[in-house]
Amino acid sequence: MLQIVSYTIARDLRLALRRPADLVSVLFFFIIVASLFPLGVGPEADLLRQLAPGVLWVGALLATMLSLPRLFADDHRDGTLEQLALSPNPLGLMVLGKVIAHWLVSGLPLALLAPVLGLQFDLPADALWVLTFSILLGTPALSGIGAIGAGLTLGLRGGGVLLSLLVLPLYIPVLIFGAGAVDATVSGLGPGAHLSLLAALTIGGVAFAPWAAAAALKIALE
Amino acid sequence: MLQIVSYTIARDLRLALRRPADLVSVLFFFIIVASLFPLGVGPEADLLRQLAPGVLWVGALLATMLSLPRLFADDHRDGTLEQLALSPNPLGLMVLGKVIAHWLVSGLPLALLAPVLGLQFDLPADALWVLTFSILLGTPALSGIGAIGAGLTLGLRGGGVLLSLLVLPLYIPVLIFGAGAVDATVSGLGPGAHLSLLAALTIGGVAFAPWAAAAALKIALE
Amino acid sequence: MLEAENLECIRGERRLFHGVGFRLEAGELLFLQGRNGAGKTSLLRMLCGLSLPESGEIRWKGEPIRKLSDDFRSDLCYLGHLNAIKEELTPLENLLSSARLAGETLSDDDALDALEQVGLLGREDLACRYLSQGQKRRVALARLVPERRPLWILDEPFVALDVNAVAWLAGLIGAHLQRGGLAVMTTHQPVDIPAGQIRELRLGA
Amino acid sequence: MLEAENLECIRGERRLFHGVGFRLEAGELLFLQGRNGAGKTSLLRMLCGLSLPESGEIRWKGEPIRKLSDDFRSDLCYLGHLNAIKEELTPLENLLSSARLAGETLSDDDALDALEQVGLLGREDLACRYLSQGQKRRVALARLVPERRPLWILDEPFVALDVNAVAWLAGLIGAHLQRGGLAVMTTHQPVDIPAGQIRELRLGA
Amino acid sequence: MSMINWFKFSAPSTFYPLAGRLIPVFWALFAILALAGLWVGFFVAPTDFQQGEGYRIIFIHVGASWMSMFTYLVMAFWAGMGLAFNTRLSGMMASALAPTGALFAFISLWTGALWGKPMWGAWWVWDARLTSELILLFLYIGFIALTHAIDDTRRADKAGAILALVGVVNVPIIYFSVKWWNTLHQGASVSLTKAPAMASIMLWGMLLCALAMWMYSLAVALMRVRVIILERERHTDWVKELLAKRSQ
Ligand code: HEM
Ligand SMILES: Nc1ncnc2c1ncn2[C@@H]1O[C@H](COP(=O)(O)OP(=O)(O)OP(=O)(O)O)[C@@H](O)[C@H]1O
Ligand SMILES: Nc1ncnc2c1ncn2[C@@H]1O[C@H](COP(=O)(O)OP(=O)(O)OP(=O)(O)O)[C@@H](O)[C@H]1O
Ligand SMILES: [Mg+2]
Ligand SMILES: [Mg+2]
Repeated sequence: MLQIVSYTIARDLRLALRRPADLVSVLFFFIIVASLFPLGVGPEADLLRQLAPGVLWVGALLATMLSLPRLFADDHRDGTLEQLALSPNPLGLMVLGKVIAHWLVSGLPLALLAPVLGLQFDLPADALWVLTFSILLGTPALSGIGAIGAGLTLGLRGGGVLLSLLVLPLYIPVLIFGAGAVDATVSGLGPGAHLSLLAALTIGGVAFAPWAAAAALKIALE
Repeated sequence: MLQIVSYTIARDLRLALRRPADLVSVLFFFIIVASLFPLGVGPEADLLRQLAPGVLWVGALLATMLSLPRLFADDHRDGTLEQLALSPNPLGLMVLGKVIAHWLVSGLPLALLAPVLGLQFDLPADALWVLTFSILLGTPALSGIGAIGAGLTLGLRGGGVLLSLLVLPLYIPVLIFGAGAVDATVSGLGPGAHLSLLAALTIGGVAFAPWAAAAALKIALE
Repeated sequence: MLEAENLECIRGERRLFHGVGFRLEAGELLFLQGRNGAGKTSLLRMLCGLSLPESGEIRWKGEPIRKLSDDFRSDLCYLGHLNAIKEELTPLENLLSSARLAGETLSDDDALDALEQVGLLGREDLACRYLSQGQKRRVALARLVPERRPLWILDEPFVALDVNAVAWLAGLIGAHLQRGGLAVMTTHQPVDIPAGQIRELRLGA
Repeated sequence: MLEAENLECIRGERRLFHGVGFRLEAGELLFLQGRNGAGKTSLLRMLCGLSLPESGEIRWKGEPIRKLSDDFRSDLCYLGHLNAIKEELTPLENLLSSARLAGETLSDDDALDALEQVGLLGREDLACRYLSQGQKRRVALARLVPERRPLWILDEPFVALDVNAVAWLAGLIGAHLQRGGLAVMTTHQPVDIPAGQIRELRLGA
Repeated sequence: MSMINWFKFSAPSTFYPLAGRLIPVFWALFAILALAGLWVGFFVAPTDFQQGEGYRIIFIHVGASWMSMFTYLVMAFWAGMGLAFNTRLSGMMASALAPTGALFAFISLWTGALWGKPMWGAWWVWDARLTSELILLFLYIGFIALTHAIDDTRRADKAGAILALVGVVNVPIIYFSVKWWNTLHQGASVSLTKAPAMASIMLWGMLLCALAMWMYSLAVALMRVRVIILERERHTDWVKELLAKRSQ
């Protein structure tokens, strides 16, 4: 059981490393989005500091979302997904492996980059820590929920945009608690409550989403 | 000459209409992004009104960008692009047709939707008009510049994210003048200067970009 | 071992076939025939359990495959129109990885041996993206070399192969049958499999 | 009419072929042979002008094709591994649209006639997504029926076709040659084209 | 230089040894100019009565900004040459220049930000020059990312060339942004037509530093291009010979 999960992770990581440009691009997308908002909104430092948690969280969320279509699409197009579905291993476990690998190449690096961008917005140090931690804690849920959406929209033309449509509403709670945690820190309330809700979302997402995604994939293959 | 452009437009529009979900999804993405920000940032009305031009423009820009990978990818995958490149018509003209069709199913509906979302943010009437007009005027440039990026990243795995990386920086001027026009209206300065710069960008983008994109496509096919 | 009874397939408003049934024992090959669009691919996907028949039943060792699921899948090897190889990985990596994901283990030596048999030695370290159409198909077929699961379902395996490769693959299927394996296959090309009992089933005749 | 001289093709670090040359006149068929990966597809793409040879030159009616560009392309019809059909459109729409984009006009009747010839009448209004592999290939081949441009370049046109369709296509190519057309073709299947002068070129022998 | 010469040196095999001979020269010039520039900048130039010691950042900032723009122009030039004449060396030159350009764009932004804090009270403002310089950095990064994402070097060069040529409009925007828009950023104070508006000792320091950066860029780009040549031409006879000779 564990073996097949870890093997799927290893395989997906290897594929991701064959194209380091992908990983780098997710990060740059994050950087660019985080820099676009100040452009659209104007340069006042106070305003920007107020915006920072929201903008950074939305950026992380969009960056994760953009990398979702690739989660299954490649495997679908070249027939690998059929083979996975026909393998004697439970498909849910393989999806779990793919979700974890996806997080390792998207959520994790985003979390590590977030504090650097937060500095640009002049966030105080404790808020930076909470920002990093909240993204670290919240992004697995994004990958998990995203997998369901990616499974449901698999093989549909324009699936990418349809995928956003399905997934974004489900991302909203993560966004609210994530940005909320940082806001709460800035305003001195302490992020505890928000962070534990975030943890609950992630545990739910990672434990349950792969099975829903596997069911969606089976339907997509029919 | 004109015939081939109009025929390409007709063909792409027909393909888009076969999948109305695509068109609807671009719009919903726009709506969702415009609604996410207030969620991430908090509900103060004054703050939101200040944010509105930036947020709406960024939303329109991201929605356009997300639909870019499909511009050539389908044609590439099924071999149509090779056939287009081998047709005796200049490839640039066919790309021009595709750019226009792309604008008709992304930029145009976004512009029509923008004032409705603007109302949500409590923008004054004249600002709403300028918002609509600026999006109408700016999005052709987005489609044109986007076509270059889509051509350059065609066929690369993870091209979608690389595409954003290439295209977003070039979108920044459009964003600045677009959001600037609305801002200027709100602050009573008048949007004239911004709008004429936007028009210049669009004329440049639409006239010149298809040829650069066609050159990129020929390279991608090699 | 593999039985199908009274299968019916409907696509859109069109009934592709109905009343299709057969019985295949160890060492036998079922050769599925029919013109383009007759429903061969649709039938093969049903036999794998990837799609459900409108009516009728498929049994493996006497049990309906719906009930067996995992057990059936560990007896089955399917090769479809698509190659199921990763363009970024090399032939060697592809082979190892598909074995692992199918729940088997394959030593490097065995994998290299399989690649040698399909004539890809010397290209085992080149990303599959660079291979020609026929070479990609060969990578997909290399999976069959160490394959010991009893039921092979092959959808037009000879497509894009050159003459030598066609002969080699026919031999490989023959050997599988002689080991007591079963195979269901479609192809539009005339080939002869050098062993085993061959049954034919013609769809949409 | 079509001449190639001393062509060389390098992929990665491998020289696929060099010193390849031929001369093809009206009514002649060049039959390109070679094992999988010999470089047939690469050569055909060069002949179309889609990729550049490392060295050597290709001439059409005496002029290098690089210089002709538009003129050459309006004499050329290429059919590759990929079908170049849109899954969302019906066979009829696909046919009309590819004619228009290639700068030609095709009446609805002619298009329906072409579809009848490839045996797709009755499916002309079904989105291509639902067609079988062979039927998709037939949609792509229907383009050749009204095609009057002199030079046809066909990369494994017979793949996925059933026996009847193979015979029909061979006849169609024969008719093209008899009208004074030229064709360059690869295939791994044995087929005989019922007319014209056939030349063979073997790559990587 | 005659036409024949030009084409002779555009062959990687002749360019390689030439570059090898030039590199030490450029390094030496760099060392001399950098020492002189820094000496003038930090010890000779007086403290500014308005800006205090902080203004000394100018010695790096201005040179780096110039270099970032100029390098882009050179890169785009090579890219265009590559597209037009299909010469192998052009693409190699463009790829060799990009990282240096990106570095200088980054330094310009970084020093600008450091300077902005005391001068304008903010690390960053969304002003036309600053924004367009940021776009320049992204263009460099985009160029590098794009060319690395394509394995076939010929294709990578051409695709990168298109991007470089499209982005070239940005350079005049950076340069003239202070004229065209009302910006916080300082206008041009060095020009060929007017007398310079700053103290001549400062000007000298700045020019020396800028020249040093020139030499550095040349040396580093040539070193990088040599590595690229070896990598791309590793199958040609002359490289094999060279490597064989070297490993003896
Ligand atoms: C991140 C912020 C900044 C960026 C991206 C930036 C960019 C540039 C660029 C591209 C140039 C060269 C253009 C030209 O020569 O016309 C330049 C020159 C210059 N910058 Fe900045 N700058 C920044 C911040 C600052 C600050 C804060 C100051 C000081 C108040 C400053 C003062 C100057 C001066 C004095 C020049 C030389 C102008 C001349 O002599 O032509 N810059 N900067
Ligand atoms: N929605 C639909 N409406 C009508 N017919 C449909 C629909 N979906 C599929 N079909 C038909 O179902 C058939 C699918 O056939 P299948 O792919 O199984 O054929 P095949 O025998 O494998 O053919 P080939 O030899 O070309 O591979 C085709 O004839 C197709 O036209
Ligand atoms: N980067 C590379 N390095 C080494 N070899 C390469 C590279 N890219 C392509 N090749 C080789 O080039 C050849 C491409 O062949 P091509 O597709 O033209 O073959 P083909 O004759 O059409 O074969 P098929 O009959 O299988 O269609 C293959 O042998 C492939 O392995
Ligand atoms: Mg089939
Ligand atoms: Mg081929």
